[in-house]
Amino acid sequence: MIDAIYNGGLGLLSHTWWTAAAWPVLWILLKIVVILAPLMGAVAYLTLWERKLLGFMQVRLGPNRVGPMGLLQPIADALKLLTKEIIQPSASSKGLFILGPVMAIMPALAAWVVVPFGPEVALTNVNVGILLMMAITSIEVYGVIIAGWASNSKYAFLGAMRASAQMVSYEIAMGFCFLVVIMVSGSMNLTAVVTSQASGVAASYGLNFLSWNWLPLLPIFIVYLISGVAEVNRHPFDVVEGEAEIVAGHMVEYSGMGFAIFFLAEYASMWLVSILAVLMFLGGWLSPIAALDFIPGWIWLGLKTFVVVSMFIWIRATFPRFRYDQIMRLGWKIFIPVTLVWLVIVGGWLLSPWNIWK
Amino acid sequence: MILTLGHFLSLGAMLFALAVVGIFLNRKNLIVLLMAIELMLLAVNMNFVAFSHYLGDMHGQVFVFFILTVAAAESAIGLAILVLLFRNKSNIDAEALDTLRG
Amino acid sequence: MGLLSLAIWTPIAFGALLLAFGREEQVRAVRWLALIGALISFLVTLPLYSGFQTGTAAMQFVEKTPWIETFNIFYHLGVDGISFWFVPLTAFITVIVVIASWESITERVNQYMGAFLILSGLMIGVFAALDGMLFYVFFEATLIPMYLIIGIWGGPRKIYAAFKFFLYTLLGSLLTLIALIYLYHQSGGSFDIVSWHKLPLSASAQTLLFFAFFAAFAVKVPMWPVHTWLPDVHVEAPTGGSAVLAAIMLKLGAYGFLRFSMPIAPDASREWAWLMIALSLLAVLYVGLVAMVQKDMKKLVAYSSVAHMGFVTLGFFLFNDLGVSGGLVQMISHGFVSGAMFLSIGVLYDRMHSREIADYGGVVNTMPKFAAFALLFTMANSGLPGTAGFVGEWMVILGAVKSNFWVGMGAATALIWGAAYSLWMFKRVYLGPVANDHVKALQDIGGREFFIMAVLAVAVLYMGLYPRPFTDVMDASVAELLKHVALSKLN
Amino acid sequence: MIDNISWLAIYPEILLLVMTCVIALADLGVNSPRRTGTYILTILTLVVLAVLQGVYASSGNTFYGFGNMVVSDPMGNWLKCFASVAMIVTLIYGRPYAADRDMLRGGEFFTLGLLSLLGMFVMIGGNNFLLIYLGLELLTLSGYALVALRRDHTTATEAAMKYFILGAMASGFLLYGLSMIYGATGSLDIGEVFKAVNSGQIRHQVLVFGVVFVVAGLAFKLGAAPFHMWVPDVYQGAPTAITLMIGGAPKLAAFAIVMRLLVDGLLPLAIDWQQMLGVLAIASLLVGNLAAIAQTNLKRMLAYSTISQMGFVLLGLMSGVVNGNVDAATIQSAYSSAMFYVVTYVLTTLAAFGVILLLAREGFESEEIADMAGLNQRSPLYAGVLAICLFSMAGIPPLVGFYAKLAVLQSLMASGQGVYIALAVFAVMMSLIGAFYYLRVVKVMYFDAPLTATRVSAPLEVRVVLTINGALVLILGILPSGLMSLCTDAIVRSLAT
Amino acid sequence: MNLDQYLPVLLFILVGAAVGIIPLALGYILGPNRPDPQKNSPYECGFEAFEDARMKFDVRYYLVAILFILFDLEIAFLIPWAASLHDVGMTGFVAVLIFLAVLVVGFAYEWKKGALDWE
Repeated sequence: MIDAIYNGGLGLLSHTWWTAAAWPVLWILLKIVVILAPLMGAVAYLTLWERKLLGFMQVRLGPNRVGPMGLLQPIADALKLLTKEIIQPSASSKGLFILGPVMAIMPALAAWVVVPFGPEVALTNVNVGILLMMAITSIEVYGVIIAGWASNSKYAFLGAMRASAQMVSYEIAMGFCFLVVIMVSGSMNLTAVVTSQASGVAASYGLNFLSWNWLPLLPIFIVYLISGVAEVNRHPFDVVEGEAEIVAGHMVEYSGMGFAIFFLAEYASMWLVSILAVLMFLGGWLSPIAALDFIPGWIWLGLKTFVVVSMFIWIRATFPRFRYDQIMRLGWKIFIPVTLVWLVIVGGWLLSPWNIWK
Repeated sequence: MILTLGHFLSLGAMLFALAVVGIFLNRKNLIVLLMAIELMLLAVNMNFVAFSHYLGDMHGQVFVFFILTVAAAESAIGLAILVLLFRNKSNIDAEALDTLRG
Repeated sequence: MGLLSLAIWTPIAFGALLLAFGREEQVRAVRWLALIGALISFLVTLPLYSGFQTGTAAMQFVEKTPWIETFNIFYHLGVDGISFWFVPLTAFITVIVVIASWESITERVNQYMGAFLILSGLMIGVFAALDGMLFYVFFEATLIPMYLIIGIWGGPRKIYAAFKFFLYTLLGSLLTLIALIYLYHQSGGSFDIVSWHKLPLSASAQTLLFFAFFAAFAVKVPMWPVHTWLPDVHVEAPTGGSAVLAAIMLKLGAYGFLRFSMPIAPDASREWAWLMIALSLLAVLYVGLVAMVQKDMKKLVAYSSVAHMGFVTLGFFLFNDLGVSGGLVQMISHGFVSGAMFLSIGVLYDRMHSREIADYGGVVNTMPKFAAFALLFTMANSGLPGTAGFVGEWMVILGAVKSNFWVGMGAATALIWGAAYSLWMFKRVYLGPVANDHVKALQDIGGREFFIMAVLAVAVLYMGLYPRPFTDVMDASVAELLKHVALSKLN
Repeated sequence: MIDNISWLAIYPEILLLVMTCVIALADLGVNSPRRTGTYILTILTLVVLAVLQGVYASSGNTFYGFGNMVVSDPMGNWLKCFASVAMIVTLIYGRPYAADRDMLRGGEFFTLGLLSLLGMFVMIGGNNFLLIYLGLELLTLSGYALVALRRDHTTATEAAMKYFILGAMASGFLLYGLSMIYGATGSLDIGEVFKAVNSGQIRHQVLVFGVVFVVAGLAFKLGAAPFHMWVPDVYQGAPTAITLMIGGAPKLAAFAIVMRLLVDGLLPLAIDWQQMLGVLAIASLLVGNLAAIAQTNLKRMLAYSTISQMGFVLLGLMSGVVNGNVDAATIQSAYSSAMFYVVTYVLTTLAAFGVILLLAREGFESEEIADMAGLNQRSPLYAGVLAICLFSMAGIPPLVGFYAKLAVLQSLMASGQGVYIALAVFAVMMSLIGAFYYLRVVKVMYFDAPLTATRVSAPLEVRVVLTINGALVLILGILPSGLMSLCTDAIVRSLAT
Repeated sequence: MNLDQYLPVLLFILVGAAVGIIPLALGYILGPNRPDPQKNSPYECGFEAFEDARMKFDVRYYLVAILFILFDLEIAFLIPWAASLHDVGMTGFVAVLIFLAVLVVGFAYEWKKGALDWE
C-alpha cells in the first residue's frame, strides 16, 4: 500500500525534470514527520509522566490542574515558554548563543533516522547503524559546550565543562558496550542486532526473553544503562546542572524557548537511549515469549521502551546525587576496565565452542 | 552530475591548499593553525578515500583509518603543547612565538 | 712496520702520549719526554739515509697495504730522491724546535710539544705518501696542529693569523681535493700517484688540474700574490711555529708542484711555465723590496722566505736539471736557514719581547756569541757563498741563465736584494752602539741555545761547503722527472 | 596464521615495544628523582637491541614479513643498530643534564626516548607507505612531547610548538604526496609501486606531482632548506638532551625513509626527484653555512651546520642516477656514501652535544659559543673531543667527517657530468665557509681565556662514553675502511633484492 | 557512489535543526522583548560580573578531552574488528589482544600517574 502511495505521488508529480528528484525527498520528509510527530508527543508527555510518576513515588499527585488528570499540562508548558522573553545576555556571543540549543536538539532527533521500529521498518536501514548513531549522538556535546561558551557566564561555562567532560567520559564506556553488542551480533546494523537475539537455546523453548542480549551480556547491559543515564545528564548524574551548586549549568542563561529546546533535547535523548537499550539488549520488537508473538512488534517495542524510560525516572526518584569526582571515577576507573575485560571475555567466548550466538 | 575521481581530487587539493594557506598566512591564533593542520590531513584522507574507491582497493581506506588515529594523537599533543605555551606565555598568538630567532 | 711508517708514527705516538699526559705540574717530565720523542723520531730517520740507494729514480722503502678498500685507497709510502731529504730534515727541525721552546713555553707545555711532534709526523707523511688521498689527508691534517699552535701560543693578533692561515690553505687544498677525485675517476679508480704520472690527459683537463693543484700549492709555498697570509702568520706564531712553518711547511707546497703538477700535467706545466716563472720572479724581486721596508724582524724574515721560495718555484719551472735540483737544494737549505733565522729572532724575543728592529741596536756588544751565529745565518739567508743559502740560489740562477738570460738576470738581482735587506737588518739590530737599556741588559745565549745555534750552524756550513750528498740523492729522480715532463701526455 | 619469517623480521621491534611497556609501568614504581632503575633497564634493553640488530645485520640476509609490509635488510638493520647505539649514548649523556633540570621525574625521558626509537625502527623497517608513515609519526610525536618535556620553560615550549606545527605540516605534505602516488600506482607497497612506476604506464604528471610533495615532506623531516625553518629553533629551544635526541638518531631513520621511498620505490623517477634534491642541496648548503656564521648560540649554530650537512647527504643521494641511466655501481657508491655520511654525522653530533651537555650545569645551559671560552684550560679532554668533532664536521682529515665528504664528492664526480662537478666545487666552497664557523668555536675553546675556573665534572659513564665517542671520530678517521665497506655492503645487499 | 541510503540522514539532520530553529524563532516573535542591563548581565550570585567568564579552567577537563579522543579512536578501531570477528577468527582476536594490551599499559600508566583522579 505504501509503495502504491509512493508511486502515485511519483506519477503525480513527475511532470517536470526536477520533480523526479523532489518527490523522493518529499517522501522522506513525510516519513520523517511520521517519526517525529509521535516522538515529539512522547517527549512532551514524558515530562508529564515524569512528574506524575515522581509524584506517585513520593505519594503526592503531580500535575492535575490543566485538563483531565493534568493531561494538557505539557501543552500549557509549551505555550508558556513560547511566550516568555528570550533573554540574550549582553556579554554573550550572539550567533553561538542561538546555535547552542539547535546543536543540542538536532542530534537528539537526527539519531532516530536509523532506529528500526520493526523488521524492515526504519527510515534508513544502513549497515553501519550503530556507528552512525554514535557519530550523531556525539554531536550533542557541541550543543552543551557551545551554550556554555556563548553564555559567557561562569556558571554556564563551568557547567558546560563539567557536562562535556562527563558526557565524553561515559561515551567511552558506552562505546565499549556498543562494541560488545556488535561483536555478538556480527553486524552494526540495528535490525540485524535485533534479529540476532531472536534465536538461541532459550528461544527454541519459547522463552525468547532469555535469549536476548541482556542476560548473557548482563554486566554490559548494566553498564550501558548507567552510562545512558549519565550520558543524558539525568539524575543521579545531573551534577552538571545541579541547582545547589551551579544553578542550571550550561542552561543558566537560557530562558523561554531556548531553555525549552534544551529540555526537549534532554527528553528526546532519554527516549533515544531507552530505545537503544531495548534494541540492543531487550530484543527490540520481539515478544518475550513465543506465546505472545501475536501482539505486533511495535507494541512490544513501545512497551519495553516505556518501561526503560520509566526506570530512568525511578532512578531519579531513588538515588541521591553523585559527587562529580565520584562520577568521573565511576566512568573511568570502573566502567572502562569492566567493559574492557568483558570485551575480551566475550571475544574469547565467541571463538570458543560454547558460543551461543552462532 | 556524476562525481568523478577528478572532483574528489580537486576537493582534496583545495582543502590542502586552504590548509597550507592557513598555516602560512595565519599570524593570529595558534588554534587556527592546529585546525589547518587537521584540515590538511583531512584533505589527504579525501584523496585516499577517493583513490581507494576508484581503484577498488581497500588499502587506501585502511590508511585513512590510521591517519585519523594519528591525527587525533597529533592534535592531542598539539593541544597539550598549546596549553603549556599558554601557561608559560599567557598568549597563544602565532606572532608571540618570537623568543627563538636568528 | 717499515722505516717510513716508523718515521711517521713515532712522533705522532709520542705526541699523543704527551697530550694524554696531563697538566701543568709535570712540565719537566713533559719537556724531557718531548725531547726523547723528537730524538727517537729523528734517529729512526737516519737508517733511511744509509739504506737509500742513489742512482735510481725508483721509489724506495715502499710500503703498500690497503687502507680504504671502497675507494681503492692504499697506505702507500715511499720516497725517492725528490722527497727523501725532507724526512730527516723534518725530524731534525722538530728536535731543534723542541729544544728551542724549552723555556720559552710555560703554559700547556704538553699540548705545545705534542702538537709539534704530531705535526712532524704528519709532515713526514706528506713527503712519504705515494697515494693521492693519503697525501691529501696528511697535507690537510697538518692544518689542525698548526692552527692550534698559532692560536694558542701566538702573539697579539694570533686569532686573525690562525684563521687566515687555516682558511687560506684550506681554500686551496679543497680544490686540490676535487682534482684528486677527478684523477681517481680518470685513472679508472686509483689514487696511486705514480700511476697518475703515466695517465694520459687531454690538454684542457691538464690545464684545469694544473690550476687546481696550483691553488693548493701556490698558497702553501706561498707564491705571489697569495703570499699575504705568511707574514701575518709568521709574526704572530710562536718561535717554534715560525721555524717549522718556514722550514718545513712551505716545502709541502713546493714539493706538491714536483710531485703532482709537473708530472701529472706536464703539458700544462710547460704551457703555463711562463706564468710560474713570472710569479716567482715577482716574488723574488717585489717581495724582496717589500722585505726591505719592514720594521718587524719576523716580518722581514717572512718576506724573505717568500722570496726564497720564489727561487724554488722558479727553479722548478725552468725544466732543466740545474733549476730543479737547485730548487730542491734551496728548499733544504732554506729549511735550515729560515729555521735558524726565526730561532735567532726567538732568542731575542724571549729576552726583549719585541721584534721591532728599531728597539734593538748593538746587540753584538752584549751578546757576542749569539751575534756570531746570527751573522752566519744572516749571510746564509742572503746567499753568500760558503753557506747553504748560496748553493741552491746559484744553481737556480745558472739554470735560469741557461734557459733565458733575462730570467737569470732577474734572479741574480734577487741575490743582491737578499743581501741588502738581510745585512741591513743585521746592521741595525746587532751592530753599532748599544741602543738602549734593554739591550744593555741582554744576557748572552746559554748552553741550550748555543747548542741549537751550533747544530744549525754546522748544518748550514756543511751544506754550503759540501752539497754533494744532497744533490747525489736527488740526481736520478730529478733526471727522471725531467725526462717525464718533457714527454707530452697528449694523444 | 602469520608465518615465522614475519615474526623473525620484527623480533627487535616486539622486544622494544614490550620493554617500553614494561619500563613505562616499572617506572611508576620508581620514586628516585634520578631514576636509576629505569635508566639501567632502558640501557640494558637498548644494548640487547643493538646487539640483536647487529647480529641480524651481519648475517646479511634480507627477508620480508607480513605480506611485504616490513623488510629486514642489512641496510635497515645496521641503521637500526646504529640508532640503538645512538640512543644509548644520548641517554647516557642526557641523564645528568635531565636530572639536574628535573626532567626525569615521571620517566618520560626514557619511555618517550624508547618510543621514538621504536618509531625509527618502524620507519627503517617499513616497506609500505602505511608503515613508514606510522613509524614517522611515532617518532615525531614522541619528539614533540620530548621537546616540551620541560613544562615550565618558555623557550622549550615555544620550540615544541614550532616543531609541532612544521612537523605536522611536513607529515601532511608527505602524506599528500603518498596519496598521489598511491592513486597513480594503486598500491601502498613499495615494491609494487616500483613495479608500477617501472612499467612506464603510469601518468607521469600525477606521479611527479606526488613526488614533489613527497620530496618536500622528506626535506622537512631531514631539515633541508628551504624547509629548514624548524631546525634552528628546535635545536636551540629544546633542552640540550632532547636536542640530541631529535638531532641524532632520527637522522638515520630519515635517511632510511628517503632510501625506501625515493630509491626503493621511485627509482625510475630519479630524473625528476634528483633535480629537486639538487636544488634542496644547494639551498641547504647555502643557507646552512651562511646562516651559521652569524650565530652566537652554539646549539643554533650546530643546527645550521646540520642543515648544511644534510645538503651533503642530499648531494650523495642525488648522484646515484646519471641522466636517468640506472647503473648498479654508481647507485651503490652514491647511496653508500650518503649512508656513510649520515652515520658519521650522527656519531659526530653525539660527541659534540655530549660535550655541551657535560658542560651544562644545573641552571646554566652552556649553549652560547662564548660559554666555551677557555675550555681547553678547564678540561683539555673535552675541549679535544669537541675540537675533533668540529674539525670533523668541517671535513678536515684525518677525521671521519672528511671521508664522508670525500665519499659524497667522489660519487658526484663519478658521473663525469659538468653540472655535478660544478656542484662538487660548490659544495667544497661551502665547506670552506663552514670551516670558518667551526674554527671560531675551536678558537673560543683554545685561544680565549676561560670565564670560569670551575672544573668540569661528570659521572664516570659519561666520561668514558664521551671519550670513546670522540676517539671514534678520530679512529674512524684514520681507519674508515671498515665502516665504509659496511655501508657499501649494506647498500649493495639491500638494493640487490 | 551510492549514497541513497544516507539522504534520509541528511534530511533528518536538517529537520532536526529546523525543529530547534523554528520554535526559537517563534519564541523571539511571540515572546516580549524588553531588555535592560540588569537583566542582560551574566548570572552571578548577587554581585556584578567583574571579569570575563572565559577564564582559565582546570587542566583536568582538558586531560579528559584528550583521553576521550584516544579511547574513542581505539573504539573506532575495534568496531570493524568486532563486526567481523567471525571472519578474522583467532588471529584477529590475538591481534586485538595485543592491541588492547598496549592500550591497557597506557591506561594503567595514566591511572597510576593520577590522570584519572579528580580530588
